[in-house]
Amino acid sequence: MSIPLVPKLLRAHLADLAKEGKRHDGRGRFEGRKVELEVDCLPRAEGSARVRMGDTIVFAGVKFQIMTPYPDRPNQGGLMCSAEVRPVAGRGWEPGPPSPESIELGRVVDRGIRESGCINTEDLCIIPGEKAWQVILDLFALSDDGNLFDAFGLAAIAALKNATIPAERFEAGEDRPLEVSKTPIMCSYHKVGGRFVYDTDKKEELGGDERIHITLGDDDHVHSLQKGLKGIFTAAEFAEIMSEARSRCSELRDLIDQAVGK
Amino acid sequence: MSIPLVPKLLRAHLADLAKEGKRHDGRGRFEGRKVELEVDCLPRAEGSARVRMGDTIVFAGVKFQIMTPYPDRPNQGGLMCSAEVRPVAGRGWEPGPPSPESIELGRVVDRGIRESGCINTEDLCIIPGEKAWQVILDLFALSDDGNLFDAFGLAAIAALKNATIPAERFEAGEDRPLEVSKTPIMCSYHKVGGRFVYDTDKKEELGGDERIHITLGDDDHVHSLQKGLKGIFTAAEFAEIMSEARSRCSELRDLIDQAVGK
Amino acid sequence: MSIPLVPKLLRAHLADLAKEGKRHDGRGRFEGRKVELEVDCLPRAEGSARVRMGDTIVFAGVKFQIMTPYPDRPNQGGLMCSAEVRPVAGRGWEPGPPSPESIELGRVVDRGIRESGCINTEDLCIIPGEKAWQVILDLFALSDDGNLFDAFGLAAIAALKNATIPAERFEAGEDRPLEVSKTPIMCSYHKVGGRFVYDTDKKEELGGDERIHITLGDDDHVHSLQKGLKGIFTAAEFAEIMSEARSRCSELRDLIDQAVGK
Amino acid sequence: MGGYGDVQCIDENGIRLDGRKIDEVRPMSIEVGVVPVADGSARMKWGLNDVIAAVYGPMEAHPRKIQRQDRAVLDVRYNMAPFSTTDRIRPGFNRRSREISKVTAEALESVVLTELYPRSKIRVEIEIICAEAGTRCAGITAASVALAHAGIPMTDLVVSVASGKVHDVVVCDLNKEEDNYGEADLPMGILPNTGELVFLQMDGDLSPQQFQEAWDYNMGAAKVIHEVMVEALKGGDE
Amino acid sequence: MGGYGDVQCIDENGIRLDGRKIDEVRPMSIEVGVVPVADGSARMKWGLNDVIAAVYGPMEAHPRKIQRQDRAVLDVRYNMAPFSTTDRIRPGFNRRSREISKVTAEALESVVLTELYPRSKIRVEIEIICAEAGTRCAGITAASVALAHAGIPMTDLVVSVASGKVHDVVVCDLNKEEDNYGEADLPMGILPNTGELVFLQMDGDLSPQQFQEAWDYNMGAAKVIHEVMVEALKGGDE
Amino acid sequence: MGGYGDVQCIDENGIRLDGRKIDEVRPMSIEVGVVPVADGSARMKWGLNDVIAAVYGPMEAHPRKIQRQDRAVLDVRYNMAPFSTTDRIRPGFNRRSREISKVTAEALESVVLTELYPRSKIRVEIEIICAEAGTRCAGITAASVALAHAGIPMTDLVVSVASGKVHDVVVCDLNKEEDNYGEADLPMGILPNTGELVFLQMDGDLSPQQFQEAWDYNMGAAKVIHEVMVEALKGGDE
Repeated sequence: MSIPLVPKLLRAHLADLAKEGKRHDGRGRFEGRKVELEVDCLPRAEGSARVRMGDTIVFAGVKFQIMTPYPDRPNQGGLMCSAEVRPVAGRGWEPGPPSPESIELGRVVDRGIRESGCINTEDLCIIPGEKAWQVILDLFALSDDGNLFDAFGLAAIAALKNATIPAERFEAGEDRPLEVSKTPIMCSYHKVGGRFVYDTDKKEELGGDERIHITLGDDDHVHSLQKGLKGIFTAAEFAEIMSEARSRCSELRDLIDQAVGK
Repeated sequence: MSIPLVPKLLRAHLADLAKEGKRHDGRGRFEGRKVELEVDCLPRAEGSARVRMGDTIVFAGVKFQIMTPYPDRPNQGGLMCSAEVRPVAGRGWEPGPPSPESIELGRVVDRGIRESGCINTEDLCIIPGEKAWQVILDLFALSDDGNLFDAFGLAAIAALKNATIPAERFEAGEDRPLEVSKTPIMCSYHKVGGRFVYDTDKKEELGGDERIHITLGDDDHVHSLQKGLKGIFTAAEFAEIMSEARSRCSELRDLIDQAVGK
Repeated sequence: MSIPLVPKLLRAHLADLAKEGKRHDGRGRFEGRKVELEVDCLPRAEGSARVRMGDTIVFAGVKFQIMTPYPDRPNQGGLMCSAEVRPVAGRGWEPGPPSPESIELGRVVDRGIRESGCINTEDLCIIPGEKAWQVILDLFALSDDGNLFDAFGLAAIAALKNATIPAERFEAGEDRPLEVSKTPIMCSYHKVGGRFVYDTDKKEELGGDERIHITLGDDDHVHSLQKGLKGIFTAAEFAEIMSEARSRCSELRDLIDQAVGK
Repeated sequence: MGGYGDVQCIDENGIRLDGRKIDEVRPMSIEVGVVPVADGSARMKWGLNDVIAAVYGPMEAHPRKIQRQDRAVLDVRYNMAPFSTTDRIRPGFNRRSREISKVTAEALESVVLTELYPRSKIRVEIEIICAEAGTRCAGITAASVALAHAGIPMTDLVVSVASGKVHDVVVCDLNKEEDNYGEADLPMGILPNTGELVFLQMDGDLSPQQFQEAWDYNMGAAKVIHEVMVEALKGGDE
Repeated sequence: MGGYGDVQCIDENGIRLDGRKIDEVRPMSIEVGVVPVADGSARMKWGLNDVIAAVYGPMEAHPRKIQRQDRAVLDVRYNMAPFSTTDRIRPGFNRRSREISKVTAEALESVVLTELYPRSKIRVEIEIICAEAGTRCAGITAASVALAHAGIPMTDLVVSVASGKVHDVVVCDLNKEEDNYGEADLPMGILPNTGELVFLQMDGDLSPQQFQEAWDYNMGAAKVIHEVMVEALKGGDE
Repeated sequence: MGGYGDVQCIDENGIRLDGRKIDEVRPMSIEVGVVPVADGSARMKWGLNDVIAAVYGPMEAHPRKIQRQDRAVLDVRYNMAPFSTTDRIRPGFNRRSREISKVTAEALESVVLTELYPRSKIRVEIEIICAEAGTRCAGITAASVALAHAGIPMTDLVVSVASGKVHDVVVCDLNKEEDNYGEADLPMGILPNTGELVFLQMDGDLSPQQFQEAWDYNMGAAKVIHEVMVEALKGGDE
């Protein structure tokens, strides 16, 4: 069951295409699939987004809870990011406790958001030492046709930028928008047929080697990196995709701003 | 292991008997097995009952704990009903986390008791907003020869009616009987050989199709229904067993009253 | 995988040796392997020890936490002993939830320490009813070549005797040594080739029958016993190893005193 | 009327808080093909409920101990997304989800021609993206559309709907307020072509007469819902 | 005498709180056949202890990795029912139960002729319905009767009993108060025909002399208990 | 400089709290053969880090579903001992450990000639006995030495080290205070013979220039660490 033979043929096929500088669906090496981004699409969430990249579809939902600040940070609220890939998302996702793959996915997306400092946790304090907001960001994959990382990353920051703190429901003042001061964006590159390509679909994931996830913030600052899967890469290869990531992140940042109306 | 061939033969045998209007142990379609009911049989429990129906034997035990009332219901205590079917009860019950079968069993019995309103949770308040009684009803199967649902249902209400609130041990006033204002009774019907029969034993369960559990309260009010297992039934079939349930529940209610001395 | 055939041959071989009064590594029946004991070897622990017996190597580390005393014992702190045998320790130790073997190991070592009364829990009280020290003793197996029980027992008491209460870090007064008033010692005997031998290595464990663990305190008082594995023994056999344990425990107690500098 | 404070769920003209008549179902729509990588899928919006069902298979059933020699097994999971309710739900299966998954599987197994696929497994994934009241009914209904969309042979679709009782009045297809303040809930799974049942639960308090009324409302509603299901499958994306 | 407050467990005439002499066991009874669907079963009442043991098998051992080529394995579970103690016990295995299950299995494997049933499994289920003190001993004793009742060949029965020390006095078969206020507990599993041992635990504090006294009390008590076991098997329900 | 209170991590002469220069690694030593029952092992002390790696295998991979027809799988576990940190760590795997185990396995699989051992498994156990900062790097480094010590063929060793940023200054090989008060961390896994990479993570905030500085420090440090590794393997206990 778990020893797919197809990948061998698939790998060979993708390698042949790569020699001619092609991808199996006709895209250029650094060309992404069409991106659809919709916000405010989940009525019970305080902030939400839906991202579609090709046949990959994900949702992000933001909820708020009241927490007691940690004793050593009495003026700070919290941010929690949870990513679940349930079996609905594809044939290969099994039920059961979180797989290493989904743990990595959640943690990499979480770091990109958290390390950018886009949420100022002091801004979430209600009563110092007593009450603060905890922002909970839940990522949900509906259809996985590859590159869940970038889809989650995009949905995450869009949902946060769409979020309203439900202060009235908790009798803690007036509702107000959650302040999100930066726009971290993740771009992922996967080595397929010997060279890195951007925004792989499922076939390319199955027939590829290592992948690298880059999260860039405003002014091209690096906030998070992650190399996943077996594979060796050179400094020159990395420099090339880092340079590509800079321009692509910038495009996607514009898309976000447009969608959230800013 | 898990693909029993016997049931096919067993199904055929039970179907043949059904054609002649018979059951494998000679009982009539709506005739129950002999019921033994004993209360106050577990010295460490605050209320207890033992039910035997044929070779099916179960215990119910009631314990009390002090709880803090939920903020939105400061005047109410709680009722918790837990059913465990451990491997002692039969060859087919495996150790490990609760199976879907035992979860359903526990929840259906719980709903029958809870929805009847037989326990007034406001009656369990000790100090509003601070302390209240939590009633914990534990159901325990010792020997499963079929129809654990009804045996559990009967033991549950009998144990509750037998229970004493151990206020002295918790320094919360004087011991007093738990007030139980109604007597919900469950009757279960299982389709065997093409028609519903009452109180199936293990053989009939193995060779049968869907089952329907009906919990009736005083004045024939319906408190809980559950259809379990694969199978299709008609409105007419349901009407017939509902009518049977009304008279049988009434008989069993008398048995309870007798056993708890009311 | 799990039905080793080697043990049969191994058992026969060990039995042949036993007939001649020999052990496979040339030791005498009640001769232990060379013992190395080092304390204060884990910089982040408040007390620590490393024990090597042949190729069996274990660590013990002591940490302290602040706890709220139990309502019925307002003047007492607590002692918790946890033993984990992780897969690092040998080919046969699998990852996953604790096996019955490792649960038994932890509990037997724990009882030896606890029942000797070497830690006076009243001595751990900081503010009656409010704050007390909880001593946490973690046992860690690095290399298992047999007789983890005795290695753990030795490391445990040595680490406790090496421990300093980190009161300053918790703003609870001045740092002071943990008082350990007794020196319980465990000696384990394993039936190999039909007679009990002391301090078995892995081969003897694989080819042996039941084992008996004896923990003795000062003045030969018995604090803990445990018979493990399948096997029958006589009162005379027990009397012989109990007598051996008395002298061996005494030797090891001297070793401890030497190592902790007392 | 029940003593549930000031909430008045039905006015003197028999009109409910959301403007519906007593025997009327909430507005609904169904779309198929919403999970492109699945073999079949459907999204049902029903009041504020937003429910997605995806079907994978038939595929090899493993581990082998779940295989059946003479038929396929349905591996059904009902799950509420963390953001589907006012108070966030912690991820992970719970007893309620497991029970609903079980009775849903049994309802669907009653109509799927499982004997056509011995030893295999059909996965049915039901995800509640937004919850109002009646999510289990919406899930069963969406799942039977998704099975049809996946081309799995069935004897009939299953239409599921719950009527209940609010302030001692029986009403069709409870909404959230009616569910919160109500006194009984009767979800049923109905075969629209024969009126037979494959799913039945109930909790609360219903007199024999009230029970019959709720039953009849469900039977009537099933016809309306069935039309929406058929329409969605006609206009499918395939 | 020990400093445990005002509780005086033994009076000046050597009579204990429950009226027993120092070397006397609590009243007990054993009944077989109490779990009708099991292959063998026994219920032992011993003081307030109420313990049931049921045996299933020999049966095929699965998963296969637990199989032994040359013998049967004993799959033993010791469990305390939630209502068996003053404070309710939360269901689910715990470390204490697992350890008792392990040593119980090893004690029973020492007498069962497991080599007669290669590759198979014998399940032994021990359920504590009501607990006083000495439940593990009652469990082992009841289990060995249940195995005999199931017709499983054994070299001998196992009789288990615990003596201990209370206020520095060694007494036979501790009851609940003696267990709570006592300073040592020595449970043993004895083969009545040879006086050999298959089970031994101890915790607390016993001088060498006290240890020998407790040992001897257990040996004496084993004879008394053995008679009750034999009687139960004679008068069995079969 | 950053606003992290009074802690001044680097003085005016570019000397760090522990006396190191900006581009200098902490003192380190490696010893092989520290787990006598393993097929290969190494202990690396690096600052206060004390890390042990043990290798078992190649051995049969089971359960069979983890087997690969054409290569061995690396089964890597990274774990912090309960007493390895100032605040005790509760035993049991957690999400952080699982992620580190995954990326460590993937780094090592990039150099081990796994295709020489189809269908088999190589276990790599990394235990953090004492933690300062950079335990994942020490773990990867020690594991590659342990694999070599076990005689597992590899294309190269893997050297892992993390540089980062403290108070807006980029420094090599962060120690504990620098990690606590720092603003970025860039761990890398480098093949010393080619300068290629098999492991890369980063979190925090680095401008493009700072990123390049940290990268270069890691490359430089890798050479120093590599010598210690080679030395340990030469002077091994075999």
